[in-house]
Amino acid sequence: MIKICQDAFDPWHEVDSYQRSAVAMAGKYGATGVFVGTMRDFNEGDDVDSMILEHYPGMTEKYLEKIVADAMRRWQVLDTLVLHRVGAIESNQPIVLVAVWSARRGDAFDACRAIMEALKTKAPFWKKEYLADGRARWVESNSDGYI
Amino acid sequence: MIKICQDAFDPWHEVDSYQRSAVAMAGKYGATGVFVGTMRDFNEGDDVDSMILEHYPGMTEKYLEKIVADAMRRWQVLDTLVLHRVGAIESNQPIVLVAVWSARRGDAFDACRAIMEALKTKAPFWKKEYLADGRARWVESNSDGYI
Amino acid sequence: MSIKVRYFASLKEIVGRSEEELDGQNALTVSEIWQKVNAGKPLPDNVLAAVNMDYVEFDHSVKDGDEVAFFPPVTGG
Amino acid sequence: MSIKVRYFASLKEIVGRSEEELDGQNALTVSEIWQKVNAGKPLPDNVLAAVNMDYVEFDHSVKDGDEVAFFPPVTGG
Repeated sequence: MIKICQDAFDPWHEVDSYQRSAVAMAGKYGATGVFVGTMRDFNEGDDVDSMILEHYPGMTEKYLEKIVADAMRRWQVLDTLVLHRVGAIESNQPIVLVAVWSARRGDAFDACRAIMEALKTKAPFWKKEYLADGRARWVESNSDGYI
Repeated sequence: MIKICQDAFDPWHEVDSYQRSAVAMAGKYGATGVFVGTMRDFNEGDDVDSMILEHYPGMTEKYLEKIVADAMRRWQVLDTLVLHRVGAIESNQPIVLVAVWSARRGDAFDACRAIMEALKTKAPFWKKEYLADGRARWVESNSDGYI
Repeated sequence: MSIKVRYFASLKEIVGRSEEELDGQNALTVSEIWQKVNAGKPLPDNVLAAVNMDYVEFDHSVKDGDEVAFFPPVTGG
Repeated sequence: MSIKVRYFASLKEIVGRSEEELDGQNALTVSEIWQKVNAGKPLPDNVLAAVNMDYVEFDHSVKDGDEVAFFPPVTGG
Protein backbone atom coordinates (compact mmCIF):
# COMPACT_ATOMS: atom_id res chain seq x y z
CA MET A 1 0.00 0.00 0.00
CA ILE A 2 1.11 3.54 -0.77
CA LYS A 3 -0.19 6.54 1.15
CA ILE A 4 0.52 10.27 1.01
CA CYS A 5 -0.16 11.68 4.48
CA GLN A 6 -1.27 15.25 5.12
CA ASP A 7 -1.16 14.70 8.87
CA ALA A 8 1.43 13.35 11.28
CA PHE A 9 1.55 9.56 11.42
CA ASP A 10 2.91 7.05 13.90
CA PRO A 11 5.09 4.67 11.86
CA TRP A 12 5.06 1.81 14.39
CA HIS A 13 1.31 1.94 14.71
CA GLU A 14 0.97 1.99 10.90
CA VAL A 15 3.23 -1.04 10.43
CA ASP A 16 1.48 -2.90 13.22
CA SER A 17 -2.02 -2.30 11.95
CA TYR A 18 -1.12 -2.97 8.31
CA GLN A 19 0.54 -6.23 9.30
CA ARG A 20 -2.49 -7.30 11.34
CA SER A 21 -4.81 -6.53 8.42
CA ALA A 22 -2.68 -8.48 5.93
CA VAL A 23 -3.90 -11.85 7.20
CA ALA A 24 -3.00 -13.69 3.98
CA MET A 25 0.72 -13.34 4.69
CA ALA A 26 0.56 -14.48 8.36
CA GLY A 27 2.97 -17.39 8.79
CA LYS A 28 4.48 -16.73 5.33
CA TYR A 29 6.78 -13.83 6.17
CA GLY A 30 9.96 -14.58 8.04
CA ALA A 31 11.45 -11.13 7.53
CA THR A 32 10.28 -7.55 7.83
CA GLY A 33 12.58 -4.68 6.88
CA VAL A 34 11.50 -1.20 7.92
CA PHE A 35 12.99 2.22 7.38
CA VAL A 36 11.65 5.40 8.97
CA GLY A 37 12.94 8.83 8.04
CA THR A 38 12.35 11.42 10.76
CA MET A 39 12.77 15.18 10.73
CA ARG A 40 15.89 16.20 12.63
CA ASP A 41 16.26 19.52 14.45
CA PHE A 42 19.50 20.24 12.57
CA ASN A 43 20.78 20.15 8.99
CA GLU A 44 24.01 21.33 7.43
CA GLY A 45 25.11 22.88 10.70
CA ASP A 46 21.94 24.91 11.33
CA ASP A 47 19.08 24.50 13.78
CA VAL A 48 15.89 23.71 11.92
CA ASP A 49 12.47 24.48 13.45
CA SER A 50 10.10 23.12 10.84
CA MET A 51 9.74 22.14 7.24
CA ILE A 52 7.27 22.27 4.38
CA LEU A 53 7.16 19.20 2.17
CA GLU A 54 5.85 20.05 -1.27
CA HIS A 55 5.04 17.37 -3.83
CA TYR A 56 3.62 16.88 -7.32
CA PRO A 57 0.25 15.21 -6.71
CA GLY A 58 -0.34 12.45 -9.21
CA MET A 59 3.30 12.11 -10.24
CA THR A 60 4.23 11.27 -6.64
CA GLU A 61 1.81 8.34 -6.48
CA LYS A 62 2.78 7.23 -9.99
CA TYR A 63 6.49 7.09 -9.12
CA LEU A 64 5.98 5.45 -5.76
CA GLU A 65 3.91 2.73 -7.52
CA LYS A 66 6.68 2.30 -10.11
CA ILE A 67 9.39 2.11 -7.45
CA VAL A 68 7.52 -0.51 -5.46
CA ALA A 69 6.67 -2.52 -8.61
CA ASP A 70 10.36 -2.47 -9.63
CA ALA A 71 11.39 -3.78 -6.20
CA MET A 72 8.72 -6.50 -6.31
CA ARG A 73 9.97 -7.65 -9.71
CA ARG A 74 13.54 -7.74 -8.51
CA TRP A 75 13.13 -9.39 -5.09
CA GLN A 76 10.85 -12.03 -3.58
CA VAL A 77 8.56 -9.71 -1.65
CA LEU A 78 5.17 -10.56 -0.13
CA ASP A 79 3.95 -7.04 0.57
CA THR A 80 5.07 -3.46 1.10
CA LEU A 81 3.85 -0.35 2.89
CA VAL A 82 5.10 3.09 1.85
CA LEU A 83 3.93 6.28 3.58
CA HIS A 84 5.21 9.77 2.90
CA ARG A 85 4.27 12.93 4.70
CA VAL A 86 3.52 16.21 2.90
CA GLY A 87 2.73 19.72 4.18
CA ALA A 88 4.02 21.35 7.36
CA ILE A 89 6.24 19.12 9.50
CA GLU A 90 7.88 19.70 12.85
CA SER A 91 11.13 18.38 14.19
CA ASN A 92 10.99 14.77 15.43
CA GLN A 93 7.98 13.91 13.22
CA PRO A 94 8.24 11.02 10.76
CA ILE A 95 8.61 11.95 7.08
CA VAL A 96 8.71 8.56 5.39
CA LEU A 97 8.05 4.92 6.19
CA VAL A 98 9.04 1.97 4.00
CA ALA A 99 8.17 -1.55 5.21
CA VAL A 100 8.79 -4.76 3.29
CA TRP A 101 7.61 -8.27 4.19
CA SER A 102 9.30 -11.32 2.67
CA ALA A 103 9.94 -14.98 3.41
CA ARG A 104 13.70 -14.45 3.77
CA ARG A 105 15.77 -11.63 5.17
CA GLY A 106 17.94 -10.85 2.12
CA ASP A 107 14.90 -9.77 0.12
CA ALA A 108 13.46 -7.64 2.93
CA PHE A 109 16.74 -5.79 3.51
CA ASP A 110 17.55 -5.24 -0.16
CA ALA A 111 14.06 -4.27 -1.28
CA CYS A 112 13.56 -1.85 1.63
CA ARG A 113 16.81 -0.06 0.90
CA ALA A 114 16.25 -0.02 -2.88
CA ILE A 115 12.79 1.49 -2.42
CA MET A 116 14.22 4.22 -0.14
CA GLU A 117 17.07 5.07 -2.52
CA ALA A 118 14.73 5.19 -5.53
CA LEU A 119 12.27 7.34 -3.57
CA LYS A 120 15.08 9.75 -2.69
CA THR A 121 16.10 10.18 -6.34
CA LYS A 122 12.82 9.82 -8.25
CA ALA A 123 9.74 10.65 -6.17
CA PRO A 124 8.80 14.34 -6.66
CA PHE A 125 8.96 15.69 -3.09
CA TRP A 126 10.81 18.86 -2.07
CA LYS A 127 11.75 20.12 1.38
CA LYS A 128 11.81 23.74 2.45
CA GLU A 129 13.46 24.26 5.82
CA TYR A 130 12.58 27.03 8.29
CA LEU A 131 15.63 27.74 10.43
CA ALA A 132 15.76 28.83 14.05
CA ASP A 133 17.44 32.10 12.98
CA GLY A 134 14.42 33.04 10.84
CA ARG A 135 15.80 32.07 7.44
CA ALA A 136 14.02 29.71 5.06
CA ARG A 137 15.73 27.62 2.37
CA TRP A 138 15.02 24.82 -0.06
CA VAL A 139 17.05 21.68 0.51
CA GLU A 140 19.06 21.44 -2.70
CA SER A 141 19.81 17.76 -3.09
CA ASN A 142 19.64 14.46 -1.33
CA SER A 143 22.87 12.91 -0.17
CA ASP A 144 24.11 9.36 -0.56
CA GLY A 145 22.83 8.68 2.94
CA TYR A 146 26.12 9.23 4.76
CA ILE A 147 26.62 13.00 4.54
CA MET B 1 19.51 -2.11 24.85
CA ILE B 2 19.71 -5.89 24.57
CA LYS B 3 16.98 -8.19 25.87
CA ILE B 4 16.47 -11.95 25.84
CA CYS B 5 12.71 -12.58 25.92
CA GLN B 6 11.13 -15.69 27.44
CA ASP B 7 7.68 -14.53 26.36
CA ALA B 8 6.16 -13.37 23.09
CA PHE B 9 6.85 -9.72 22.31
CA ASP B 10 5.27 -7.17 19.99
CA PRO B 11 8.17 -5.68 17.98
CA TRP B 12 6.35 -2.49 16.93
CA HIS B 13 5.28 -1.77 20.47
CA GLU B 14 8.83 -2.40 21.70
CA VAL B 15 10.37 -0.03 19.13
CA ASP B 16 7.74 2.60 19.83
CA SER B 17 8.15 2.53 23.59
CA TYR B 18 11.94 2.39 23.47
CA GLN B 19 12.02 5.34 21.10
CA ARG B 20 9.69 7.35 23.34
CA SER B 21 11.86 6.61 26.38
CA ALA B 22 15.08 7.63 24.58
CA VAL B 23 14.34 11.34 24.89
CA ALA B 24 17.98 12.37 24.47
CA MET B 25 17.96 11.38 20.80
CA ALA B 26 14.67 13.13 19.91
CA GLY B 27 15.34 15.50 17.01
CA LYS B 28 18.81 13.96 16.48
CA TYR B 29 17.86 10.80 14.58
CA GLY B 30 16.84 11.17 10.97
CA ALA B 31 16.89 7.46 10.25
CA THR B 32 15.62 4.30 11.90
CA GLY B 33 16.38 0.91 10.40
CA VAL B 34 14.44 -2.04 11.78
CA PHE B 35 14.53 -5.75 11.07
CA VAL B 36 12.07 -8.24 12.51
CA GLY B 37 12.48 -11.99 12.05
CA THR B 38 9.22 -13.88 12.44
CA MET B 39 8.53 -17.61 12.67
CA ARG B 40 7.09 -18.95 9.41
CA ASP B 41 4.72 -21.90 9.20
CA PHE B 42 7.00 -23.61 6.64
CA ASN B 43 10.70 -24.39 6.24
CA GLU B 44 12.58 -26.49 3.69
CA GLY B 45 9.33 -27.65 2.13
CA ASP B 46 7.68 -28.81 5.37
CA ASP B 47 4.85 -27.39 7.47
CA VAL B 48 6.18 -26.27 10.84
CA ASP B 49 3.88 -26.02 13.87
CA SER B 50 6.19 -24.67 16.54
CA MET B 51 9.78 -24.27 17.54
CA ILE B 52 12.01 -24.36 20.61
CA LEU B 53 14.75 -21.75 20.73
CA GLU B 54 17.62 -22.89 22.92
CA HIS B 55 20.48 -20.57 23.84
CA TYR B 56 23.63 -20.40 25.93
CA PRO B 57 22.75 -17.99 28.73
CA GLY B 58 25.61 -15.62 29.43
CA MET B 59 27.39 -16.23 26.12
CA THR B 60 24.30 -15.00 24.26
CA GLU B 61 24.30 -11.66 26.04
CA LYS B 62 28.09 -11.38 25.75
CA TYR B 63 28.01 -11.88 21.96
CA LEU B 64 25.03 -9.61 21.40
CA GLU B 65 26.90 -6.89 23.32
CA LYS B 66 30.02 -7.47 21.22
CA ILE B 67 28.04 -7.41 17.96
CA VAL B 68 26.31 -4.15 18.85
CA ALA B 69 29.57 -2.58 20.07
CA ASP B 70 31.29 -3.56 16.78
CA ALA B 71 28.48 -1.93 14.77
CA MET B 72 28.64 1.23 16.90
CA ARG B 73 32.38 1.50 16.32
CA ARG B 74 31.97 1.04 12.59
CA TRP B 75 28.96 3.29 11.90
CA GLN B 76 27.61 6.56 13.29
CA VAL B 77 24.83 5.15 15.42
CA LEU B 78 22.87 6.93 18.15
CA ASP B 79 21.21 3.93 19.75
CA THR B 80 20.18 0.32 19.16
CA LEU B 81 17.57 -2.09 20.44
CA VAL B 82 18.09 -5.86 20.06
CA LEU B 83 15.52 -8.39 21.31
CA HIS B 84 15.68 -12.13 20.84
CA ARG B 85 13.09 -14.67 21.84
CA VAL B 86 13.98 -17.97 23.53
CA GLY B 87 11.85 -20.97 24.57
CA ALA B 88 8.71 -22.27 22.88
CA ILE B 89 7.58 -20.24 19.86
CA GLU B 90 4.57 -20.56 17.61
CA SER B 91 4.21 -19.75 13.96
CA ASN B 92 3.76 -16.04 13.20
CA GLN B 93 5.47 -14.95 16.45
CA PRO B 94 8.50 -12.64 16.30
CA ILE B 95 11.89 -14.24 16.95
CA VAL B 96 14.25 -11.28 16.70
CA LEU B 97 14.12 -7.50 16.52
CA VAL B 98 17.03 -5.24 15.59
CA ALA B 99 16.45 -1.48 15.54
CA VAL B 100 19.09 1.18 14.86
CA TRP B 101 18.74 4.95 15.18
CA SER B 102 21.17 7.27 13.42
CA ALA B 103 21.37 10.79 12.00
CA ARG B 104 21.64 9.54 8.40
CA ARG B 105 20.12 6.61 6.58
CA GLY B 106 23.30 4.90 5.35
CA ASP B 107 24.38 4.16 8.92
CA ALA B 108 20.96 2.87 10.00
CA PHE B 109 20.66 0.51 7.03
CA ASP B 110 24.22 -0.80 7.21
CA ALA B 111 24.41 -1.20 10.98
CA CYS B 112 20.99 -2.92 11.18
CA ARG B 113 21.97 -5.45 8.53
CA ALA B 114 25.45 -6.02 9.96
CA ILE B 115 24.01 -6.67 13.43
CA MET B 116 21.54 -9.22 11.99
CA GLU B 117 24.21 -11.02 9.96
CA ALA B 118 26.58 -11.16 12.92
CA LEU B 119 23.78 -12.37 15.18
CA LYS B 120 22.98 -15.15 12.69
CA THR B 121 26.57 -16.38 12.63
CA LYS B 122 27.84 -15.69 16.17
CA ALA B 123 25.07 -15.49 18.77
CA PRO B 124 24.55 -18.91 20.39
CA PHE B 125 20.90 -19.64 19.64
CA TRP B 126 19.61 -22.91 18.15
CA LYS B 127 16.22 -23.74 16.66
CA LYS B 128 14.44 -27.06 16.94
CA GLU B 129 11.42 -27.33 14.67
CA TYR B 130 8.30 -29.39 15.41
CA LEU B 131 6.71 -30.35 12.10
CA ALA B 132 3.03 -30.81 11.31
CA ASP B 133 3.68 -34.49 10.52
CA GLY B 134 4.94 -35.10 14.06
CA ARG B 135 8.68 -35.06 13.37
CA ALA B 136 11.11 -32.81 15.24
CA ARG B 137 14.45 -31.64 13.86
CA TRP B 138 17.23 -29.21 14.65
CA VAL B 139 17.75 -26.49 12.05
CA GLU B 140 21.27 -27.25 10.81
CA SER B 141 22.58 -23.95 9.60
CA ASN B 142 21.57 -20.44 8.80
CA SER B 143 21.43 -19.42 5.16
CA ASP B 144 22.80 -16.35 3.48
CA GLY B 145 19.34 -14.83 3.79
CA TYR B 146 18.14 -15.73 0.29
CA ILE B 147 17.65 -19.52 0.49
CA MET C 1 -6.37 22.31 -26.74
CA SER C 2 -3.26 23.62 -25.06
CA ILE C 3 -0.14 22.62 -23.16
CA LYS C 4 -0.11 23.04 -19.40
CA VAL C 5 3.21 24.11 -17.87
CA ARG C 6 3.85 23.64 -14.14
CA TYR C 7 6.64 24.63 -11.76
CA PHE C 8 7.47 23.25 -8.34
CA ALA C 9 9.45 24.12 -5.22
CA SER C 10 12.37 26.59 -5.59
CA LEU C 11 11.79 26.82 -9.34
CA LYS C 12 8.21 27.98 -8.73
CA GLU C 13 9.62 30.79 -6.55
CA ILE C 14 12.27 31.69 -9.16
CA VAL C 15 9.81 31.95 -12.06
CA GLY C 16 7.16 33.50 -9.81
CA ARG C 17 4.25 31.31 -10.88
CA SER C 18 3.07 27.74 -10.39
CA GLU C 19 1.39 27.04 -13.72
CA GLU C 20 0.35 28.47 -17.07
CA GLU C 21 -1.22 27.40 -20.36
CA LEU C 22 0.48 27.56 -23.74
CA ASP C 23 -2.04 27.59 -26.60
CA GLY C 24 -1.90 26.25 -30.15
CA GLN C 25 1.63 24.87 -30.13
CA ASN C 26 2.82 21.64 -31.57
CA ALA C 27 5.98 19.64 -32.08
CA LEU C 28 7.96 21.75 -29.62
CA THR C 29 10.60 20.14 -27.44
CA VAL C 30 10.61 20.56 -23.67
CA SER C 31 13.51 23.05 -24.03
CA GLU C 32 11.54 25.10 -26.55
CA ILE C 33 8.51 25.16 -24.23
CA TRP C 34 10.72 26.55 -21.45
CA GLN C 35 12.14 29.25 -23.77
CA LYS C 36 8.69 30.26 -24.98
CA VAL C 37 7.13 30.80 -21.56
CA ASN C 38 10.26 32.19 -19.90
CA ALA C 39 11.19 34.84 -22.47
CA GLY C 40 14.40 33.13 -23.49
CA LYS C 41 15.77 32.96 -19.91
CA PRO C 42 18.24 30.08 -19.60
CA LEU C 43 17.12 26.99 -17.69
CA PRO C 44 18.65 27.02 -14.19
CA ASP C 45 21.19 24.27 -13.56
CA ASN C 46 19.96 20.86 -12.50
CA VAL C 47 16.34 21.46 -13.46
CA LEU C 48 14.39 18.27 -14.19
CA ALA C 49 11.46 17.94 -16.57
CA ALA C 50 8.44 15.65 -16.69
CA VAL C 51 5.79 15.26 -19.38
CA ASN C 52 2.50 13.75 -18.25
CA MET C 53 4.18 12.86 -14.96
CA ASP C 54 7.06 10.89 -16.49
CA TYR C 55 10.66 12.10 -16.41
CA VAL C 56 11.84 13.13 -19.90
CA GLU C 57 14.95 14.54 -21.54
CA PHE C 58 14.84 18.16 -22.75
CA ASP C 59 14.68 17.13 -26.40
CA HIS C 60 11.44 15.22 -25.76
CA SER C 61 8.72 16.36 -28.14
CA VAL C 62 5.56 17.72 -26.50
CA LYS C 63 2.07 17.17 -27.92
CA ASP C 64 -1.00 19.33 -27.60
CA GLY C 65 -2.82 18.41 -24.39
CA ASP C 66 0.36 17.39 -22.55
CA GLU C 67 1.30 18.56 -19.06
CA VAL C 68 4.93 19.71 -18.82
CA ALA C 69 6.53 20.18 -15.40
CA PHE C 70 9.84 21.79 -14.44
CA PHE C 71 11.37 21.30 -11.01
CA PRO C 72 14.63 21.11 -9.05
CA PRO C 73 16.23 17.81 -7.91
CA VAL C 74 13.88 15.97 -5.57
CA THR C 75 14.60 15.97 -1.84
CA GLY C 76 11.96 13.79 -0.22
CA GLY C 77 12.35 10.83 2.12
CA MET D 1 39.13 -26.93 40.90
CA SER D 2 37.84 -28.53 37.76
CA ILE D 3 36.82 -27.88 34.18
CA LYS D 4 33.13 -27.63 33.35
CA VAL D 5 32.10 -29.09 29.98
CA ARG D 6 28.76 -28.12 28.43
CA TYR D 7 26.82 -29.26 25.36
CA PHE D 8 24.01 -27.51 23.53
CA ALA D 9 21.24 -28.24 21.05
CA SER D 10 21.63 -31.28 18.75
CA LEU D 11 25.05 -32.05 20.24
CA LYS D 12 23.51 -32.32 23.70
CA GLU D 13 21.12 -34.94 22.32
CA ILE D 14 23.95 -36.79 20.53
CA VAL D 15 26.17 -37.02 23.61
CA GLY D 16 23.18 -37.59 25.88
CA ARG D 17 24.08 -35.03 28.55
CA SER D 18 24.14 -31.28 28.97
CA GLU D 19 27.16 -30.82 31.25
CA GLU D 20 29.83 -32.56 33.25
CA GLU D 21 32.90 -31.78 35.35
CA LEU D 22 36.45 -32.86 34.55
CA ASP D 23 38.70 -32.87 37.62
CA GLY D 24 42.38 -32.25 38.09
CA GLN D 25 43.36 -31.65 34.45
CA ASN D 26 45.66 -29.04 33.12
CA ALA D 27 47.21 -27.84 29.89
CA LEU D 28 44.77 -29.85 27.77
CA THR D 29 43.55 -28.46 24.47
CA VAL D 30 39.86 -28.22 23.65
CA SER D 31 40.23 -31.29 21.38
CA GLU D 32 41.82 -33.28 24.19
CA ILE D 33 39.00 -32.31 26.55
CA TRP D 34 36.47 -33.63 24.02
CA GLN D 35 38.39 -36.94 23.66
CA LYS D 36 38.65 -37.39 27.41
CA VAL D 37 34.97 -36.98 28.18
CA ASN D 38 33.70 -38.69 25.03
CA ALA D 39 35.79 -41.89 25.21
CA GLY D 40 37.74 -41.10 22.06
CA LYS D 41 34.63 -40.61 19.89
CA PRO D 42 35.44 -38.28 16.98
CA LEU D 43 34.05 -34.75 17.10
CA PRO D 44 31.00 -34.49 14.83
CA ASP D 45 31.48 -32.27 11.77
CA ASN D 46 30.93 -28.54 12.15
CA VAL D 47 31.03 -28.52 15.94
CA LEU D 48 32.04 -25.18 17.46
CA ALA D 49 33.81 -24.64 20.75
CA ALA D 50 33.81 -21.83 23.30
CA VAL D 51 35.94 -21.35 26.38
CA ASN D 52 34.54 -19.04 29.03
CA MET D 53 31.91 -17.95 26.50
CA ASP D 54 34.37 -16.92 23.77
CA TYR D 55 34.75 -18.83 20.52
CA VAL D 56 38.08 -20.65 20.36
CA GLU D 57 39.96 -22.97 18.00
CA PHE D 58 40.31 -26.63 18.99
CA ASP D 59 44.00 -26.24 19.82
CA HIS D 60 43.17 -23.61 22.46
CA SER D 61 44.68 -24.55 25.81
CA VAL D 62 42.18 -24.92 28.67
CA LYS D 63 42.97 -23.89 32.26
CA ASP D 64 41.61 -25.30 35.48
CA GLY D 65 38.36 -23.48 36.32
CA ASP D 66 37.44 -22.82 32.69
CA GLU D 67 34.06 -23.54 31.18
CA VAL D 68 34.30 -25.37 27.83
CA ALA D 69 31.25 -25.58 25.58
CA PHE D 70 30.63 -27.65 22.45
CA PHE D 71 27.74 -26.91 20.11
CA PRO D 72 26.55 -27.07 16.48
CA PRO D 73 26.46 -24.05 14.14
CA VAL D 74 24.17 -21.37 15.55
CA THR D 75 20.74 -20.89 13.97
CA GLY D 76 19.12 -17.96 15.76
CA GLY D 77 17.62 -14.82 14.36
